Amino acid sequence: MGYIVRLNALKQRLEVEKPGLGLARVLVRFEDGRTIELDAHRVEPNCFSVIVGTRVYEFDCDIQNGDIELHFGNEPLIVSVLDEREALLQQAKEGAAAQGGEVTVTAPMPGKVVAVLVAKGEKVEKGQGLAVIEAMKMENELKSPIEGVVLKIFAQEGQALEGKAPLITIGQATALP
Amino acid sequence: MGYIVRLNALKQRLEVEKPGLGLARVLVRFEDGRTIELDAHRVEPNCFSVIVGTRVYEFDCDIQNGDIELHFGNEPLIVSVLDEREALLQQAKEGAAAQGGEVTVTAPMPGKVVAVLVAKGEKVEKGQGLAVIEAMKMENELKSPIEGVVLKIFAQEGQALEGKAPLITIGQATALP
Amino acid sequence: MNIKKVLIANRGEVAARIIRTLKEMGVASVAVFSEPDRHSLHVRMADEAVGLEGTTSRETYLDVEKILAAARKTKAQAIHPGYGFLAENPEFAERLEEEGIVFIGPKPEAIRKMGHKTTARQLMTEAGVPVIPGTLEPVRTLEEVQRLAEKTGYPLLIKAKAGGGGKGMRIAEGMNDLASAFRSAASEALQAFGDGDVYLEKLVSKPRHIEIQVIADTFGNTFHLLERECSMQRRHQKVIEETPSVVLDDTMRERMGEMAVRAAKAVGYEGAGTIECLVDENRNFYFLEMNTRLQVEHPITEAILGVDLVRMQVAIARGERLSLDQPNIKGKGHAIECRIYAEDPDNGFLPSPGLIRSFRVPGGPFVRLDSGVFEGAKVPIYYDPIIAKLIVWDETRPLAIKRMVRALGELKIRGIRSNVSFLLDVIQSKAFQTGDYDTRFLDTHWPELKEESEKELPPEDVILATAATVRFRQEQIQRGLGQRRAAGAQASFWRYTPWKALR
Amino acid sequence: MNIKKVLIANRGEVAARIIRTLKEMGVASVAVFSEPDRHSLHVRMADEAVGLEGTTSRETYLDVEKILAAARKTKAQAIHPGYGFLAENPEFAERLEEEGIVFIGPKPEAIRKMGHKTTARQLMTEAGVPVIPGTLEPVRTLEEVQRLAEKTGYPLLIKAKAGGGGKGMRIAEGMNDLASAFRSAASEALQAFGDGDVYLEKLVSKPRHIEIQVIADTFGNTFHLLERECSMQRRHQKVIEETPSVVLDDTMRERMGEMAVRAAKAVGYEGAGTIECLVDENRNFYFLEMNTRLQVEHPITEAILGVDLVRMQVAIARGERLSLDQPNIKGKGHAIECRIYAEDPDNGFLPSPGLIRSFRVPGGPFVRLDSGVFEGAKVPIYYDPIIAKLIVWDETRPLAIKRMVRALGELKIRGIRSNVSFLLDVIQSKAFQTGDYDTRFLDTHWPELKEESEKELPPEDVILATAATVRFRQEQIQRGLGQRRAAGAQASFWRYTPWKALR
Repeated sequence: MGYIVRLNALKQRLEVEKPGLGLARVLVRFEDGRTIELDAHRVEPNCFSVIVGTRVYEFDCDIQNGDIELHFGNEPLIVSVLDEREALLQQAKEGAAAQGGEVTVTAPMPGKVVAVLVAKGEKVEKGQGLAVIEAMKMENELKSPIEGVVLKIFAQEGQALEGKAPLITIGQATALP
Repeated sequence: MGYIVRLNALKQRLEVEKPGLGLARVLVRFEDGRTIELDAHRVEPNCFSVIVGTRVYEFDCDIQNGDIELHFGNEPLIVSVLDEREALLQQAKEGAAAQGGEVTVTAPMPGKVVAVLVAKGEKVEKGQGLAVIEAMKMENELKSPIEGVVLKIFAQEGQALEGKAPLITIGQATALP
Repeated sequence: MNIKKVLIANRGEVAARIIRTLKEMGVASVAVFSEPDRHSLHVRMADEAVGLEGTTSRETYLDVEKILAAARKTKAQAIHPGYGFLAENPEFAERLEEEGIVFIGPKPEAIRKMGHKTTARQLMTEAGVPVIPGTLEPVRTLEEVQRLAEKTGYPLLIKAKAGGGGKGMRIAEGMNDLASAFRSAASEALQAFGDGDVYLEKLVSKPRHIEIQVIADTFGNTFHLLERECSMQRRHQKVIEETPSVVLDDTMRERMGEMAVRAAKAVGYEGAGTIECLVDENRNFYFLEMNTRLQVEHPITEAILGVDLVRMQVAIARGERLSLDQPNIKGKGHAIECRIYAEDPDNGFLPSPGLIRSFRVPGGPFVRLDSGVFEGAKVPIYYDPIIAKLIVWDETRPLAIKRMVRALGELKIRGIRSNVSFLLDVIQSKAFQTGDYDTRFLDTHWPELKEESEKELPPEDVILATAATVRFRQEQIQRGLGQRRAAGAQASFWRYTPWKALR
Repeated sequence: MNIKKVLIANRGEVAARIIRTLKEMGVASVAVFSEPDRHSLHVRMADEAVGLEGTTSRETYLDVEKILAAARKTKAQAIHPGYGFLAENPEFAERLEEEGIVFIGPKPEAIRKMGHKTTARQLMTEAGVPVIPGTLEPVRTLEEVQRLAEKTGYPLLIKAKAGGGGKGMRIAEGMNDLASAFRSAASEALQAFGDGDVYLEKLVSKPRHIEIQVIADTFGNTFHLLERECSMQRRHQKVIEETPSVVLDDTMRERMGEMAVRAAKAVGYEGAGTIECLVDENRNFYFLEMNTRLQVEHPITEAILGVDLVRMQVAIARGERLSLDQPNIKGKGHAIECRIYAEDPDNGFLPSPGLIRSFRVPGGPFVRLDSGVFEGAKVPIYYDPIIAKLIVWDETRPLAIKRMVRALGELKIRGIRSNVSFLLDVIQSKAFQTGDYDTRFLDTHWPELKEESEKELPPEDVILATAATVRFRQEQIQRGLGQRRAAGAQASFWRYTPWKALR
């Protein structure tokens, strides 16, 4: 199988093959023809023990919307792994978003909405406070990542939130109805 | 729901009801009309925390062919829980087995068959060695629980076994073809 | 009194900690729990448990009447308050006295005197205990603050009379920011503790936070159990504690210990308590406040002395006499504690509640994990983010540091974020290694520490190849599952684990 | 020599134990593993790992050439053998010398001398170390056995020259069972060790097994690190160990320690080793054998002395000098170890390999778990049933016993059977509580102990009601799953846990 894999600025096209060396062995071929062989065993439901040569690595992993979050030790590494079709779709989507100039601020953690600091249609500066979320006795102000206008408000004061819940969409004034 | 519940010599018919006191609360009614209320939360995939009154109990549980194995602390408790239909079936089966007088000796643990000590058709005494199983550097001789004749031999020397795998069936000579 | 049943008016790791000792003493334990805490470890570990209707701390663990009702219902003879919540609430201790329930802690009067920061400062001054120059009375108006600030001198600290944990505390560097510092300290204090009173204190230069554990029985025998160095703090929250402190020699240790005993005696203290001190760069020490309860970091004292402080607390509450000999109380080796918080160090230390999908406890010699969670536990959004404490001991400080690095490496917490990687950065920093740090170190140096931190990561090729392999394997399994499902096979509910399919 | 990489020629808990210390010392670790052990903890924890083709011990962990190849491939400078497998194989130690790889243990000559039981008995006799009356030469024919048995007197013990762990050992109560005891001892020895030689020993009455830890550097400095009481055995397998021993006073401790140092010096011992002794009811002690390696029960010595024996082993192998002072080696408090076996005490102690479905590690003060497994691990059928060791320390023996009971109660192992409930019975027995037990206690008293054991179980009503509730809940869920499946919803592979559905 071929995948487009991205880690930070690094982007590579990889082929994963099963050369029949045993259940857990795979051969990964990079764009430039290099290959590495992995002995990758799932040792816990979300944890892989990987041996490359004689080196032992252990990765915990979690898949979230096409991104694979690998934890090495206590360091999280976010890797995007897409197949060709998904990579094309993603490209198209990013292009559209860039044109629209819309950003939706999401809850960085589960918590409670203490205050919504802006109103629909209001102009906001980059870095201006949009809402205050509370969890574990800590209040956190969410700031606008761009200059623009409040297009949508999802959050309500007093509301309990899941992590990554959408709160407020900021965009260009032209997008207002 | 009604269940026939058995723990060692104890046998009771129980009704489990959900009186709408919350997701985890159930009311259990015994044959004699007594009831107890359980606050039973699944706190891990195979583990229930049960509060009765103010007393806290924790049970690990595993379901194996209608038997529920509850572990309280490090004590295993085997409880058979059947619904009416299953209880009837079970009764019928036990009756048949008692008539036939057949017993199948199973592997008490995963391991390897080191030796089969009897041949098909051979007469065996109660307590006579039937086969030797090895696991973790320990050899264990399996003995015949009844007097009878070897009807079937499932085990082969050198064979690797799962726990509870059938090894040898002992029965009455009349059952031989 | 022979206490046979104790209710723990707390939750999380400290409740579990207390239950463990009660079990060893043959004393029955009663847990109380809020609605989101029904699945929590302390409830599972206790002999009995009583639900407290409600969700927030105020509705549950802070509700004196609900806790009292639980104690009466279970006929608990004593209550251990742990730390936080009602642990330093004199009215609660008083109510217990009225109800004939033993409060495992000091008498209400001692809590009241030490809890009232300005009263405490006065009492300590009278007892000859050095305090930081500042006001002895609460100040309430801006004019008063401005007048007194001139006398104390800048930089100065504005601190809430009640409470602690960095809440209601602001620094004023000079006249210009005095007004705003006063206002925000007072309003934060009012919100957090229901009491907006603040007082002024001279800001100590390069301050180290060093505290002395004291213990006193009901016969007036009062001892100190050496010091704990707690200067590694982030926003006034302790992060790593160790004992002994690198800046104390035996003479100073003895002087501070004597001072602590004097301070405890000045309020007729009973039980376990802690005298928190500031030590300046010239090694002058000042009484800061007394925590009239078990301290989060008590295990490092246990580790170097070989004692069980909770057992001592219960023994004192039972009216037993302490048989200690102060000159023979000598620590052995070095102990370090790291506080494990559910927070995201890569994202501004935002709280990180949620489901703990995977939890691995470190093992091996002289490693202790006191945890309030387990694999599959849900960390609720309503309470403190501390989920565990990791404590190591070794023969020397450098060895203990290496052991802590190893143990932190073994500790695995997944599903939520934790501060483990942050702790690894801090403990491997030059400042920690040399012991040259004060309470402001982390707040000023953390960004550069983070920059410097060199985590050993696998080669990028391995990371990319593993990520692709994980996806590849997932697709293989899903294809397999799909086929089986299509074929009408039904996975057994009880036996099914996704990962079994792979083996 | 500055050792920077060590290969561990072992598996399971001891390999994990060694890797932990290597990590703390900044030394890279190399694991080796048989095919069924690819998922094992020691492989996951190591920096590097090399697979050994094959399954059985003989094909893998006992195969000198495969281990050597792994060491060469990874350029390991030293090999730690752990215990068992190649740990006491002088040919292996010799091969390493030839290859220029450091063997972390004594010189081959010392292993050989102590490994050959009759040679050892002779050497010890010459060194003035008391040995049990018996033959100094191996006996090979029944006639010889019969002749020598008359001289030694009954009851007597027939023991394999090689090996240990109760293999190749039989008791002859009198002339009548001498022949069969000889034959089965010899044939078992031949099978287990490839060497059928046995010797005779007088059977000591009410024997206690007490051993002395010794440690020696390469400069001839030899010390003893006090005793371990290991009399609680089942079929010659140690079950619970503790230190100090209740039967030793300081004088006898010193005498046994001196004897142990003399014994070690007699073979030019280097590294950590153990002198095993029998102590009879009149407190006479006899040299039994020397284990020329790290002992399973070494953590209890670490607990009362505050040392890391593996660290000392590596330091000695590096050529460092021990800086100890024998009179100052004093233990503090009391330590107990329980060996956790994968076996079923309710079913004749049958081995119980398989999948560990649930694994909970005890926490709190002075509790240590050295484990070779984890939740989700599969215990293979091919190797020793020891899966973990639980060690506790406390100020006194009665307190340590209570702590062990609490810790065993917290330890949860599900999926396979373990001996935890057996250990709880033994440690709570009157014999253990009073300390009045010898090596035969368990074999003769276990059935009655088991009868007497009163486990606190919930009321039967609660058990029955819980079982019915579990089934009721399962049916509710399956109905729910069925409906969702019918509706075409597909559970996410990654997020799905059966139990989430219930919350």
